[in-house]
Amino acid sequence: MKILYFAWLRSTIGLAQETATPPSDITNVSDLIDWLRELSPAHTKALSDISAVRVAVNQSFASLDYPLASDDEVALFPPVTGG
Amino acid sequence: MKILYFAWLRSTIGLAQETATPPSDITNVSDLIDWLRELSPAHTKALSDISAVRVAVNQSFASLDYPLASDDEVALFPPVTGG
Amino acid sequence: MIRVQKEDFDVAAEMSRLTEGRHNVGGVTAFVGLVRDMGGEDKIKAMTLEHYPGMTEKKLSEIEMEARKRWPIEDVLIIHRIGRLEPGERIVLVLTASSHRKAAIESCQFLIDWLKTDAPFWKLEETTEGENWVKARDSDNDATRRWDKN
Amino acid sequence: MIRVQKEDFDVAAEMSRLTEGRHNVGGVTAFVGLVRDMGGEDKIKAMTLEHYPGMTEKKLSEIEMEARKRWPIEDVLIIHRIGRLEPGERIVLVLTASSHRKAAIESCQFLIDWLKTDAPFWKLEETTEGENWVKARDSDNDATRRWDKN
Repeated sequence: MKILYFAWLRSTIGLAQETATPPSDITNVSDLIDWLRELSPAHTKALSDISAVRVAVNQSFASLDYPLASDDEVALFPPVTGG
Repeated sequence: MKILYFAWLRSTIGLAQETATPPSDITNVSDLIDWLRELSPAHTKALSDISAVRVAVNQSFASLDYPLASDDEVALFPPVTGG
Repeated sequence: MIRVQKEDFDVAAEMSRLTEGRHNVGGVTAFVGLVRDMGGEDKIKAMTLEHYPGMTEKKLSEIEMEARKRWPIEDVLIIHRIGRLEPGERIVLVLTASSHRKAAIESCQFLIDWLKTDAPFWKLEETTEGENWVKARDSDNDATRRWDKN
Repeated sequence: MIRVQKEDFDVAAEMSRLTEGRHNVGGVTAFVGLVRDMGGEDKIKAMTLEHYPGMTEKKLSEIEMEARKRWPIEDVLIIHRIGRLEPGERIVLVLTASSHRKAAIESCQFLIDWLKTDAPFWKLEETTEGENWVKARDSDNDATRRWDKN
């Protein structure tokens, strides 16, 4: 599974992208975030407040209960501020 | 009194501008139009349907009961179509 | 600012002039009206724009003042062309600059709506079937009335 | 059409390209967003625009398609710049062309409102006091929700 980080999630975690192989009981976005949070202190810090995080799965916005497959591209980022 | 005509009022009457000296019992816009209508067959034709005519007195829109003074600039024209 | 002119205008140049050195402008809206060739059944060959010199500038200034009262606008530019114009040519430019995009867009819409019903311009169409004066449309009046204060 | 680029754009040239040879276009609306220097107490020295390549183009295309469903638009152009921009520089251009001015203005407003809340761009401010990521504003969400269908 490809995980992408943008904006302050990227700078806090210190990674733009990582390839993760979560265990098979990680079946949706919410599970994945709980699992990612334990990867490092930086992950813990970046993902502590889930309400500040938006998610896209395969480049479409997704909710926390959105189901995941092992070859998905999952992006985590703050609310957008373009325009 | 200076009378200006625009758009099809101008082309129907055949004048862009004329100086009129209406009698002293012509006190408002409605009176003036009734009086102008008798000046020539072209005036009669152009001013037959008063609902199709808009009026400005001294370059501000004016209603039919707007009072007139002898040195006013009165413009008669169809509804505007700019922009 | 108001300009009535025969000459064409350059939207980008006017926009740059309006925002130059003003770093509190967050949004600029431009509306450009163009001559269409589909005014009815008959093909339009050209439009001739006539106006009421003096009253035009007065009304446009009043409309600009009204927009400035309603929205926090940094600057406004209205250019309206007169004379003979062919299909595809620019007729009118309304430019508004504000610190907020909502104010810039809404005031631009307000200005063009009011201009359509309150500024003394008239259009003479040349079609393949002859000349005729363009009729005012109820939809334009409805658009302006929408801005009336309750 | 959608373009994401580092380079600046020329509003007049893009507008001419959009309307060229299309004589049924009666109105073109352009919204240009600019970098302001008054984001808060601290002076803004620059903004860096980051985006999610791939998703950006996908979302902007979806937003364009939605606008085309709702309004009779002849053409649409969205240009969004990325990278480092200083106060007064152009960030975004939304251009809409329609036979009717109402469709041109409303669809332009719709596109910029949606773009603000649905396109994956993020702004990093450099102020005199350091760097910080710009926070999303409730007012932007409210502006987008206004377009929800009942």
